[in-house]
Amino acid sequence: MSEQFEPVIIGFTCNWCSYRAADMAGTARIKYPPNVRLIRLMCSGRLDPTFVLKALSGGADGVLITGCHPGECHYLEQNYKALRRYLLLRRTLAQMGIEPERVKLVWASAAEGVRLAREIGVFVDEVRDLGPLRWPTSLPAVHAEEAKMMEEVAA
Amino acid sequence: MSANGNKNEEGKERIGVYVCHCGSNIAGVVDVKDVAVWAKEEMGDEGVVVARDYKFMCSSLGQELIENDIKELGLTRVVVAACSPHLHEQTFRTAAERAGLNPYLSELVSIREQVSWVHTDKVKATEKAKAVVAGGIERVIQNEPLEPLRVPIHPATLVVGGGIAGIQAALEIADAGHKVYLVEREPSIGGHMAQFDKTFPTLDCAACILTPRMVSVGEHPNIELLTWSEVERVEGYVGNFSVTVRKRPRYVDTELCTGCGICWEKCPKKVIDEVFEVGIGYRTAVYTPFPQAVPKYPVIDTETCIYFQNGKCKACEKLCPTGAIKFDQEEEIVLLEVGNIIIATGFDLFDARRIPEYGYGRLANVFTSAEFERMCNAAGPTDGEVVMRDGVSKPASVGIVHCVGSRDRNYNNYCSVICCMSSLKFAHLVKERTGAEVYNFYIDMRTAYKDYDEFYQRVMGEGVLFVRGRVAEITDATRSPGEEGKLVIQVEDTLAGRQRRIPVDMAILAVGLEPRADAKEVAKKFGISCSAAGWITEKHPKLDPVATMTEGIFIAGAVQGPKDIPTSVAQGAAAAARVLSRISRGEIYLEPIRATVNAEMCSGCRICNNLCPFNAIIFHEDLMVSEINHALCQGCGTCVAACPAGAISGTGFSNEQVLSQIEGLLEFSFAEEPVLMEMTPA
Amino acid sequence: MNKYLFYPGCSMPRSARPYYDSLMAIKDDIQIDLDEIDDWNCCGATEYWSVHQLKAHALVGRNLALAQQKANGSNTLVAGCSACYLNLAKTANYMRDDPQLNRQITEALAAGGLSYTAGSLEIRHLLDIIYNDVGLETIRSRVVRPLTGLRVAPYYGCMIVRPDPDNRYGNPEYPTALDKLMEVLGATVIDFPQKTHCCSGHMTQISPDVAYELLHRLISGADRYEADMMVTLCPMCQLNLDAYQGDMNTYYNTDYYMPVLYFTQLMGLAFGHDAKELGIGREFVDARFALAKIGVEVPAEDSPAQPKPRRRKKEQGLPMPRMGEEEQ
Amino acid sequence: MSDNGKPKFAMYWAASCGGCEIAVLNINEKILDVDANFEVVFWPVAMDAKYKDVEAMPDKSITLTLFNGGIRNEENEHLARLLRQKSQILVAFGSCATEGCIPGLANLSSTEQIFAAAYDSVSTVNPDGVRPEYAYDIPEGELYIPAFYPVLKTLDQVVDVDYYMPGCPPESHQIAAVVDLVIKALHGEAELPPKGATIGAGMSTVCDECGRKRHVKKVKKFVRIHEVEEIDPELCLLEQGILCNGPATREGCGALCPSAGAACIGCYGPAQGALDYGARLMTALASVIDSNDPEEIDSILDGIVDPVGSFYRFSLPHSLLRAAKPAWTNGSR
Repeated sequence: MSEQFEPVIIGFTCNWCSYRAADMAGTARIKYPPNVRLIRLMCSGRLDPTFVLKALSGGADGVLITGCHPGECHYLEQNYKALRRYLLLRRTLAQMGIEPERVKLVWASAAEGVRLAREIGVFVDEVRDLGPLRWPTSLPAVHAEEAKMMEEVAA
Repeated sequence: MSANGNKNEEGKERIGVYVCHCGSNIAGVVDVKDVAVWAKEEMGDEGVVVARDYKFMCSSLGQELIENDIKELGLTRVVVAACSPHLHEQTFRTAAERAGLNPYLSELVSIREQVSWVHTDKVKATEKAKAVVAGGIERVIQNEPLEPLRVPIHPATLVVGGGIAGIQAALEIADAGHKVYLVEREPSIGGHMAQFDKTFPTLDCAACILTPRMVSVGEHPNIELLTWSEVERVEGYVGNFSVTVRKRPRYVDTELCTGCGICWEKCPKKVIDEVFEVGIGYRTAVYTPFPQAVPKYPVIDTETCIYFQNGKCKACEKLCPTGAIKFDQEEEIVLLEVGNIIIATGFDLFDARRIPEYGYGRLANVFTSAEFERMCNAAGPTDGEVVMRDGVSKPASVGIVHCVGSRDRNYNNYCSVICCMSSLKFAHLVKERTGAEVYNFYIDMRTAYKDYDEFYQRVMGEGVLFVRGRVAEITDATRSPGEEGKLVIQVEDTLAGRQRRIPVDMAILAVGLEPRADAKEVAKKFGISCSAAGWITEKHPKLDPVATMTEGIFIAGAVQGPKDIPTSVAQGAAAAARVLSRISRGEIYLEPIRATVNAEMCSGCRICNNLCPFNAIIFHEDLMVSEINHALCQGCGTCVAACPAGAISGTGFSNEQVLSQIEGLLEFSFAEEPVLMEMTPA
Repeated sequence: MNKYLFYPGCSMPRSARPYYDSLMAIKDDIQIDLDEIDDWNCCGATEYWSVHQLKAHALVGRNLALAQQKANGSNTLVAGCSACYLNLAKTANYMRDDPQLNRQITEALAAGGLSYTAGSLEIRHLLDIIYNDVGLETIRSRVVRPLTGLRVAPYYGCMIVRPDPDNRYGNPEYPTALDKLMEVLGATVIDFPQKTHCCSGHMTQISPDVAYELLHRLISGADRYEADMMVTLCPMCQLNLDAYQGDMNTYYNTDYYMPVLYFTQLMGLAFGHDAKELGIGREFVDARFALAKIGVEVPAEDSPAQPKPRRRKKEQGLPMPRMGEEEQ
Repeated sequence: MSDNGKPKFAMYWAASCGGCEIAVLNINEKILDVDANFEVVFWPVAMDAKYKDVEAMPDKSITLTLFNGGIRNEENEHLARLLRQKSQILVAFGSCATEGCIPGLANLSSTEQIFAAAYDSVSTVNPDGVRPEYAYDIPEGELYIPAFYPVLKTLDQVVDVDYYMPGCPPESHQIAAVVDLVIKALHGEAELPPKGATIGAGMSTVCDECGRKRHVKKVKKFVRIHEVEEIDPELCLLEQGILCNGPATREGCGALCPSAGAACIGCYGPAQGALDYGARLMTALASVIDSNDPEEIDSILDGIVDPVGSFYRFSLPHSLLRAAKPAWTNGSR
């Protein structure tokens, strides 16, 4: 690619901490790269690995999972469930040939707008360094491409 | 076309998209017109029938715009691209509802906090805004019409903790004519305030203002007092909690006891009172913590009672004129049904032994603020005399050390709020009662709030000396004849810019406030959260300080953080007001964001059973399926995400909604040429 | 048998001989194997650092290199002298944490055909391994002659507890390791207020009157609590307190009589070793009377006047706050 | 072609092991009903037939086609498209056709790795290291053999599928039931389920049919079945730390494996409506790990030695990611 690669990142936020942190970053006009697109969940405990796989297979280059700091979960302890799933998911991704670093878990309290913005910046750079993922299933081309190629070889 | 749920020809939803300029807040960075045009043209296939941009969507005109479209174009879904849902979600839901559309069929996506305010590149920002809107559109298609949950409220209330905050809350509710159960761990209510002599800044006598309140609690027809008792278990949910209380045996029949006091006058067993007299006074084995105790009935401390220890004595039983002593009394388990709970369990004091260099516990004449409070109290161990540990000699010089265990990274980082003022109070009392020379060693003086700083001025006027600096050490290791037999306070005077050694007869450590030792267990018991330190977390630090994340459970006083008396009282009243409003409404509405088990699909694997901190998930052994109690469910969705059979669905944040939103957000993923895979056959 | 690398430092074989002898006497009782590193050199003491930081580091670096060479299966280097301990630890940690310094020293060592892998050694003081590795239980089990009735002032000095990031001796502001050790030996331990104050270090050489002031604080403090003796864990502390006590008395016109022994010597006594073997009797301020008090006979020639015993008065009045149960 | 008026039946195997055919024959005397009610027009395993015969059939002339096996090469896809064209009801029959099954695990490897395993590994006697060419020059001209696809696909990834019938293989009693249903439907005595439905299986998961005692789940360690000294015959295997896919696997088999003391490995695929089978297992198993400490959680997870193998053994090609990077990029990236 001629100009620098701009990764597309899906971010999952907790309604009570990280989403509010994002709001705070906004209110404070703290700038961060536009590569991250946030989705609001009620809690990081709602995070289903399916969502992450959906994002990655759908064209995202990275996924950011955010939740309340350990011990500060709005729902007492659900962020730990997110942590457990995250740790297992990374292992599976690695086996699928996807750098586990493309999925990152970050704790951010409602007060940590600045920190969240910084973490987003860091993660965008990290994913940029990893390069595009562009999982083939996300390419509208994929089936057509296959078919076309098959015809070619058949001909 | 009717206003509700009419889909268009191909059975697609009819969606309206509304892009807000927010003056220049959004329009300044995002090309809102372009976004609106794009939504109409590109998202038509998804069902977008109208897309508009407007200066201020939240304005009444903006809302009308939406309402009219819903009515005239028969919209079945609405997406507003503006500010954060936390700001205006309700606004647009209400607008939708006014137009006859189920409020939950509208979706507010943030292109201000998450786009225009945080990005500068207009092209990229506009592109992201489109992605965000696309996400909203895909999501809203999956939204379902929802109804808020209605929960009836049981009119009785449980107040936990009989300190000033709990007392205030109990009285407010009881006076309003509703039943209150007040549970207190100690034999009497009154809390820390009952230990004090004077209260800052007015110096009115604590007992004089507290006792009447305690008495009216004791006599109130609507208040059932359970002292010497602890909450064992809490079940149920907002509106109808069932609470199990363990009532420890007093070994005194409260029906017969008149509180005459003969038993404790005659009890031969004197022991150090570690609780009310904080270790510098004595009580008997059968005792009430203090004369004005409410209830007036004593308790027998089995640990020290001679009879309980070696089967002899029974002096109290023999001498009790009403035969109220009952050695065979057993503990009671009381079950309470309440609609709301107020937790006012207060604080513990920092243990000064943890800072050995201050010598508390080693050096006789180092006292804690609590000890000094008792010493000053006319009913205390020294009858209000300020004396040294020998119990007779008066100090000629006293050093008061601030911030002991507070604002100290080795112990607690926070400020304990009350210590500056109580230290000033101590300084005044010492002056008043001994005329001794008084030093205050402080980091910063914190005398906010009404008449506090005036009090500071007054105490300075009384000739109390102030040294700005953290005390390094309190020692009896003297270096000069002048220091002989005294305690030397080693401190860096940061105003004079030098080390000082100040000999005093007596040192008072203004110890900080800490969460109750068992705060975390209590939080767990009630299903609420607390900070790492152990202070209970309020629902919102500014806008909802007396509510907790758990519906129907409120907090008041120092259980939420260090507080002085006025603030605790205010919170007690505030919590009571919140409870009363619920009781008078008779029922409350809860956000319908809840999880539901599809019994047909549930295999009863019990994976989810352990995942709910609110115990909302019940397992039916007979049917081998799990079920979720909607009133208990807080809607976090953890079980939804965890169910291996996909048998649990979560309203408001269903899989379909989230997955579709992901698709929407990714519609703009292909900025540059996709990397094609090589598929050449072998 | 715990194996350790051992750095005696210059004082142990000489001025602090009793420390060394007593340590050798008890090391088998407490099952520690001290493997002295060969051809060790000066630790830089306290002066060299103010002369030239880098050289001082290099000087210590050599000792570290030699210790690593020794490689006796242990990666713990033990010093009995607090100054030695502090200097060794300082360089070891700096080399671990400061790549640049590490490079410079590695160069310097290479010139002498030596090398040290930063972070490979753990530097600990003798008290640390006896208190934390050997443990009070083992020590208690070895005691055959409890020091019952002996009032000792536990004196740590300034160097082993500052800094003490992992609280090896209890609270750095108020260490208790030596206190507990002495209690286990049966001695009565006084609450010595100056337990971590300065012994005056080399002030005795530079400006004696400052030194006397500091020594006076310590000795008068111990005396106020009617300690029979001070017990220490650092040759320099011992030397200052012991050898300069007379001059201090003259300077202040006082008559303090405060013997100063090494904790290893008292351990030896409690373990039943003979006083001479432990180097007792070599101190300037004779420990005999104090020890006689607990029935330990030390053959002696002249006997200076014995300090008169005093009694403490009973506490009355308001009860003292109860102290929490001692941990461990 | 003779036309006795009976509805026509076809069965084809693509990339599969043939177990599905055996399972069909396993319905015993029921097979006679099949014969009685259907005319078998195409079933390579059971009878001789030529592709051109099928090509000759009029479109939609076959009433019911059971298609088993995944789409591994050009020929598989060709037949899939052909049978779709000729059939009224096309059933993805068995795990391979529905989810890719064991052959789908090849989606973890590049074509090169697959060929290496097939032609160069110890299990193969191939002294000259012969590799199949795509095109051969023969006297008659050029000959092609079907092109091998880098990624195995499921039936519904190449053609439109009417019904899915999971299982490796589908249980005979389920097949029998389905056959009954179709026959009834033909006689207008029953309704066929809506298009796209999964037939011959239940709505819930294996645990629903499993007789083992279960409690609140708290997993402190994962072990492989041979690492357990003594397996409690009564207790839920997962609660004994044994990785059992039962909770996430569609019911239909009657919990054969767990009741026999072996962990469920998930051949019946995901429960109704689950998008990604492996994700359901991951989230469920991780959620019940009894620790909040990252290090401890990780050490517990070490007990799951082969996550993809355990979570996607039968469903990799049908998962959201479908194949691992080496397969997609054909080893070149």
